[in-house]
Amino acid sequence: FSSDQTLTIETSVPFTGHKIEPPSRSVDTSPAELLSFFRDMSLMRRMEIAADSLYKAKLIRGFCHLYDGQEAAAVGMEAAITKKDSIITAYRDHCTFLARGGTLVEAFAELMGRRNGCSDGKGGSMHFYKKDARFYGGHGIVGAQVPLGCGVAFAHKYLKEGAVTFALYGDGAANQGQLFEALNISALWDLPVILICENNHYGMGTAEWRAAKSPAYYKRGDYVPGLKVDGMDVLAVKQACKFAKEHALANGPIILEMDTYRYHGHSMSDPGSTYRTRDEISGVRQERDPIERVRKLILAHELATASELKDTEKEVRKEVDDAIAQAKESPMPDPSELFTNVYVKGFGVESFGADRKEVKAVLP
Amino acid sequence: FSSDQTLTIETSVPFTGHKIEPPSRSVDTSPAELLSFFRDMSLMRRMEIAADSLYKAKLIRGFCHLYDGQEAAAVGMEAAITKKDSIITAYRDHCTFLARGGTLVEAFAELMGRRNGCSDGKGGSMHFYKKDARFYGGHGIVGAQVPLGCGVAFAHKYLKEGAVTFALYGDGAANQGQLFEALNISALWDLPVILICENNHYGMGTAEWRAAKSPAYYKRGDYVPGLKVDGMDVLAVKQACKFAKEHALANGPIILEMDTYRYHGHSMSDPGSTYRTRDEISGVRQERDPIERVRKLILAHELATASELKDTEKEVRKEVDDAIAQAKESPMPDPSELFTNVYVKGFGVESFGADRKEVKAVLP
Amino acid sequence: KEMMVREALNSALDEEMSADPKVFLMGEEVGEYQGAYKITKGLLEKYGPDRVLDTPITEAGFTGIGVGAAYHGLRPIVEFMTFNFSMQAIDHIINSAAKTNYMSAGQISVPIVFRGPNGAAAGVGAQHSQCYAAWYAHVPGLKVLSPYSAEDARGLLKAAIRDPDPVVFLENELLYGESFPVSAEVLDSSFCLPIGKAKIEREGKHVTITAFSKMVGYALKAAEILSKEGISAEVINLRSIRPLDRATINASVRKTNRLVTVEEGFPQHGVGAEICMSVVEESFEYLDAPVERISGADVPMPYAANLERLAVPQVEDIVRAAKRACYRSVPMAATA
Amino acid sequence: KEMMVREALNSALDEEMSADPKVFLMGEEVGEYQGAYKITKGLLEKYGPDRVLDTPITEAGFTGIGVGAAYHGLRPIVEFMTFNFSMQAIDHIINSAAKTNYMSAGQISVPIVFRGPNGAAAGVGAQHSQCYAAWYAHVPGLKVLSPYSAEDARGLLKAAIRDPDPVVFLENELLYGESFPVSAEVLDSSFCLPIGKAKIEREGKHVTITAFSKMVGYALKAAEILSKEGISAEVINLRSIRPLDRATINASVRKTNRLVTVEEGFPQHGVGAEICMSVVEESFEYLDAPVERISGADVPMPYAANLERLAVPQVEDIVRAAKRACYRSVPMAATA
Ligand SMILES: Cc1ncc(C[n+]2csc(CCOP(=O)(O)OP(=O)(O)O)c2C)c(N)n1
Ligand SMILES: Cc1ncc(C[n+]2csc(CCOP(=O)(O)OP(=O)(O)O)c2C)c(N)n1
Ligand SMILES: [Mg+2]
Ligand SMILES: [Mg+2]
Repeated sequence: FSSDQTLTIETSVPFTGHKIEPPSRSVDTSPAELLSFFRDMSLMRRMEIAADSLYKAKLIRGFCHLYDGQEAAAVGMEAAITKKDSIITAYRDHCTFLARGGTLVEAFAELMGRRNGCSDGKGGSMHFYKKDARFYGGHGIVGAQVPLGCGVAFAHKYLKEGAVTFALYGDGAANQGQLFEALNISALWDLPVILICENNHYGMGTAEWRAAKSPAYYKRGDYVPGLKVDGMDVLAVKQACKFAKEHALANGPIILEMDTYRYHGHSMSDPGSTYRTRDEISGVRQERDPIERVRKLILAHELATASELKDTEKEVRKEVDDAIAQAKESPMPDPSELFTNVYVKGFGVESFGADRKEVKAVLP
Repeated sequence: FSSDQTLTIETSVPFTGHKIEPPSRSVDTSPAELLSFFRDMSLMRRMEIAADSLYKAKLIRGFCHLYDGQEAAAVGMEAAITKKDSIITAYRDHCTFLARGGTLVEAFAELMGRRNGCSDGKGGSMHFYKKDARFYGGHGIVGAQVPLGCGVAFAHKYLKEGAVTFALYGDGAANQGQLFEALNISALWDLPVILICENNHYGMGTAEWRAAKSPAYYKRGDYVPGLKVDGMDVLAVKQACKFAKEHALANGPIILEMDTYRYHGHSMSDPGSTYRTRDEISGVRQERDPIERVRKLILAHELATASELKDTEKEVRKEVDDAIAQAKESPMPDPSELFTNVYVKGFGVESFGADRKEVKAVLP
Repeated sequence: KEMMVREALNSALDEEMSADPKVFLMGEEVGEYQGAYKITKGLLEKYGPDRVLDTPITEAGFTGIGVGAAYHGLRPIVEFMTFNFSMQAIDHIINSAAKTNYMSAGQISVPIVFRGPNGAAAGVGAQHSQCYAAWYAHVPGLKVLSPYSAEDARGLLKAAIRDPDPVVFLENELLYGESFPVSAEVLDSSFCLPIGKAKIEREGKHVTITAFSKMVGYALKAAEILSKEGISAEVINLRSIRPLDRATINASVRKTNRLVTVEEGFPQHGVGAEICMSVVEESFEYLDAPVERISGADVPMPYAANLERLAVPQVEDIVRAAKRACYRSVPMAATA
Repeated sequence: KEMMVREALNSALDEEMSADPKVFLMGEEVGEYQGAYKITKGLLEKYGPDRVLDTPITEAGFTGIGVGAAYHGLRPIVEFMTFNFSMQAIDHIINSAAKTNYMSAGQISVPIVFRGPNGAAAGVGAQHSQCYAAWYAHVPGLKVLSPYSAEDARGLLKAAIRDPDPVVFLENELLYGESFPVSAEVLDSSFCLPIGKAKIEREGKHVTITAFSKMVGYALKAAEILSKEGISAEVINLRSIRPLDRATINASVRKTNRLVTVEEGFPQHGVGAEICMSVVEESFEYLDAPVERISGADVPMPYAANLERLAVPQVEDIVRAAKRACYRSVPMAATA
């Protein structure tokens, strides 16, 4: 086969539309794309598993929210858009950073608070950014990234860039009032923004139905159209994001609800097993895993052999291990970094450390 | 006729329901009730006109938001409920206070910042309360009274009082995120709360459609039922509030949108004529005025003569004038009141005035 | 030539919008209504609805949108109808605006101005009278400016709009209608004031009085009265609450050896406390008398006119405190 | 007997809920999940879902509901998963809770407790590490408590729940797992501490050190080190930030003539500044040295472990400052 031949594949389940005609279930892809999906998602999966180990080894501190299980959302979205489009998400941000072109070393170094981290070690797990690829974080306050994303979309429109913004949030965040405020304004102003609710069915330990009277998140825009998408099917995600981008450029906001699942607990302190059954988790792993779905497609279409895919997984593993080794080599930030980036323009005023008579600095 | 004979009257327009079967247009009333509606609304109207004059005479300071035009909402709601039920509203609160049994003297004295005011002169126009009639204000922050009202409803339910809370807000407030947050929680917890959107079609100088992508406020609860009501028809308001109370006790929250109109500007600094036409205002006055509607009903059913109604209006005028005279007699609060009510329990600590070495007080 | 503060603000907005197409204005009633206090008058007509945006009454939503637009390089000016309503959006001011440049190690800067009337107006009651100077200036990452005169208003607002960092710009409703003399330099469209620098409004020898916003006028009146009694007061208009101009304050106190701080906000953890601490830290040995603090009373703002007057500093409070600092006061009054 | 702070808080909640049926608890994950930090463990099981309510992640909504419930006479305890998220609801804490008793001239009181971990934890970055003590204690109408030990935690939380006014109760995540000795009296269900009173944790003669929350432990460690060098430090655990126990602080400074203030929050308009001002106002003539302020660095909280350590006070900072106050320090280090 030729790697760029067109393959047309049906999505697992049909899209469900709210105030909009859903796109077709037939998605165009190619062998190359499917293989890259497999590789990218495997890399993400491996990165998150490695982060888990590093956390347990106390090399990562504080909060650490892992994305394994949800990889199809980040990868499918990226496949539908360009680096002119912007993305903003919450604290579960490692894989989005990778999808936008960030490196493993930058990711691990940030997680370990090292100088080579994507935020020079100053941001931490929840605060990854990649400005050159228009990735605006990495935001720690539940729901707050949604108005911010609408604001980025405002700027795209103001500057006539023909680009859209994807603002991602969880099922727990979906009840936040500022989301409804931002949506109303975005609808009034026709902002090219796509709200993506990554519905992994739990906000920390709270099942969706305990937090939302109406957990049909794709309908929660009320007067704003929405689409329900199988978020474990990377092709469905790609199709939906493409559709949504076109819609948003022409008509303003739209909501995509991605039905997905996080395998890990909410963060490292949550075993993730008190509020859901082990059967539920293993059921999803067996029946809906986004990587396994692509593996099956690749094998079914004979685009690679099982052992070639295993090789890919081995490569990915090594890549991650190498990146960790490299990140570990990165030094801690210089102590003087305490006082940099407080302001872009510090006017030469003094700033103070804990004991101001011992530690102070003139802000540049 | 007997003053308590039952009269059945059709509402001006049918109710429109959202996710609920609307109540009947036939409203039961009585001659006594209609006459009291006429009197109560006339009194309110007169009070507000007088407040306008007092403001212009500089006897009232700061913000002053008048309710004339919207009287049917306060009066119709009161007719449907009891003093066991609670009410909370925004800053346009004078008439609600009156409807709950507050006196004109308390109202005017508060407006003038006098000791006999309903808040001892300390609250001002926006902060009227009547705890014994479960009137919880008088709130100055747009939209914030809605969660507060849901909280009062929570307490009703917690205490098993079988009472409901009416939380009133404007069309401008209807876009506030905290309203959607509170509604979701109220729906999850089946709180006996009725959200009343008094849609007077403008939030300050902003027409509803400029502030809301969907100005169908009775539908804005999405998954919560709603009812659109002619808020200029006191009988429709009464019918809707009765219906809503029953619904809320049995099933939790419901939204009523009252289509109404404010004759005055937003507050005293707003002439109220730059963002709407004089024709629009006079059209409403001629065709939909809530007092005139009742006057016509009374005359049509020959429950009183035109001149009897004129007499009522004269009485009301005198009542208002007398109350103003009395309120003017009320002294300013004692300076020591500066330091009272900061806390219920002040622990005998010192509190300070502007020059703490000159003015301080021990908090009781 | 005289200029009203309202006009000074309006002209600053106008000039900076005309100078930089990335500057835009958003807020409640800023457009068609011309601003609740008419600060934005004429701007919609001049710059059109793409650059002057009326928002719904949803502060969290529109402030978040403003901050997001700044992330992508625009220069939003967000008007709060009053700063009391900024509490609805304060998470975006603190967590989304103030901290992002730091968290991203300089990748995402946030050139935005949050402006509107702050503090006590007249007769508007407890919920509409709070001063947010101390709160916002507590937070690194923000710059906090508070103008007094027309010169301040023009120079500081233009500086704020041009600044690459988030600036909280605290105006005062009661000053909007006040006129001040302005020089030709101030009227020039290139005029700009430095952020972080206080202004000595009146030089003096015996006591330093610090103030900001409306209280500068009161401090100047107090200085006038004091001068008649032979006390020469130096009045410092802080202009910038963060960065605080510690150098100017300390230099003045080293000269006068006495300090009275004046603010309309609540006292505890207020601007006066910080100024006192700054002077104790740097010039303790120069202080000849306890620092005197004049502030808003430690109570929510009452409505009644007589109580309201008691709740905010009056000129005579400043005079009395200055005399105390100079050991010229009558004995302390008895406790109430 | 020893008790963990977590247990102290849990038992205080338990006892007050059992004593007063009007007390109920609400917040994110307080019920089925047993609390994000397990402070509310077992309470859902014991008191049922009518009195222990899991809320959606909508702070403005549920805080408003809590305050409204207090208007009608209930005694809500609102947990913020951390106080950083209280900014989403801060308008309700300030405008709906703190000011209502005053605005209504005493008609509507607001007996509510807002509680949760405040300030810096470990490695959680800029958005999750802010200390809100100075902000909340700025505002009249609120009471603000901050416990250090298990005794504090029990006694102050019980006092807060019984209090008829809105109380902001600032815990510290890093103390939850710490154990403290407790007396039989402290374990008694009638135990309660007075609001507005500081505790002298350690008596001393040469220098007063004020601190609250986690910093009390650091101050005690510093005092231990200082004692080896012949400096006798008096350590005051503030317990109540508002009302601030000016009397205890001033009495101590009048004895030691020297003061070091310690806090983890940002310095400007912080707790240290207010304490300095209070002492300058009341005991200026007793001060033999400039007040020394130890505080969080004036920067957003960085993630990297080495920078984070630099951003919050360490024991050695307190020791150094105390020595400076006692004129026993090495010369000042050069400016970075
Ligand atoms: C405003 C706010 N409240 C609470 C938190 C604490 N918190 C962090 S993540 C989270 C759960 C969010 O769940 P969801 O939106 O479903 O996203 P997911 O973690 O499932 O990706 C909570 C409660 C927060 N960070 N911000
Ligand atoms: C949070 C907040 N933002 C802004 C304001 C200023 N403000 C007071 S009333 C008002 C308009 C409200 O309109 P609406 O809700 O329609 O009520 P109406 O005045 O028509 O009764 C505005 C913007 C406020 N008080 N609170
Ligand atoms: Mg989730
Ligand atoms: Mg309206």
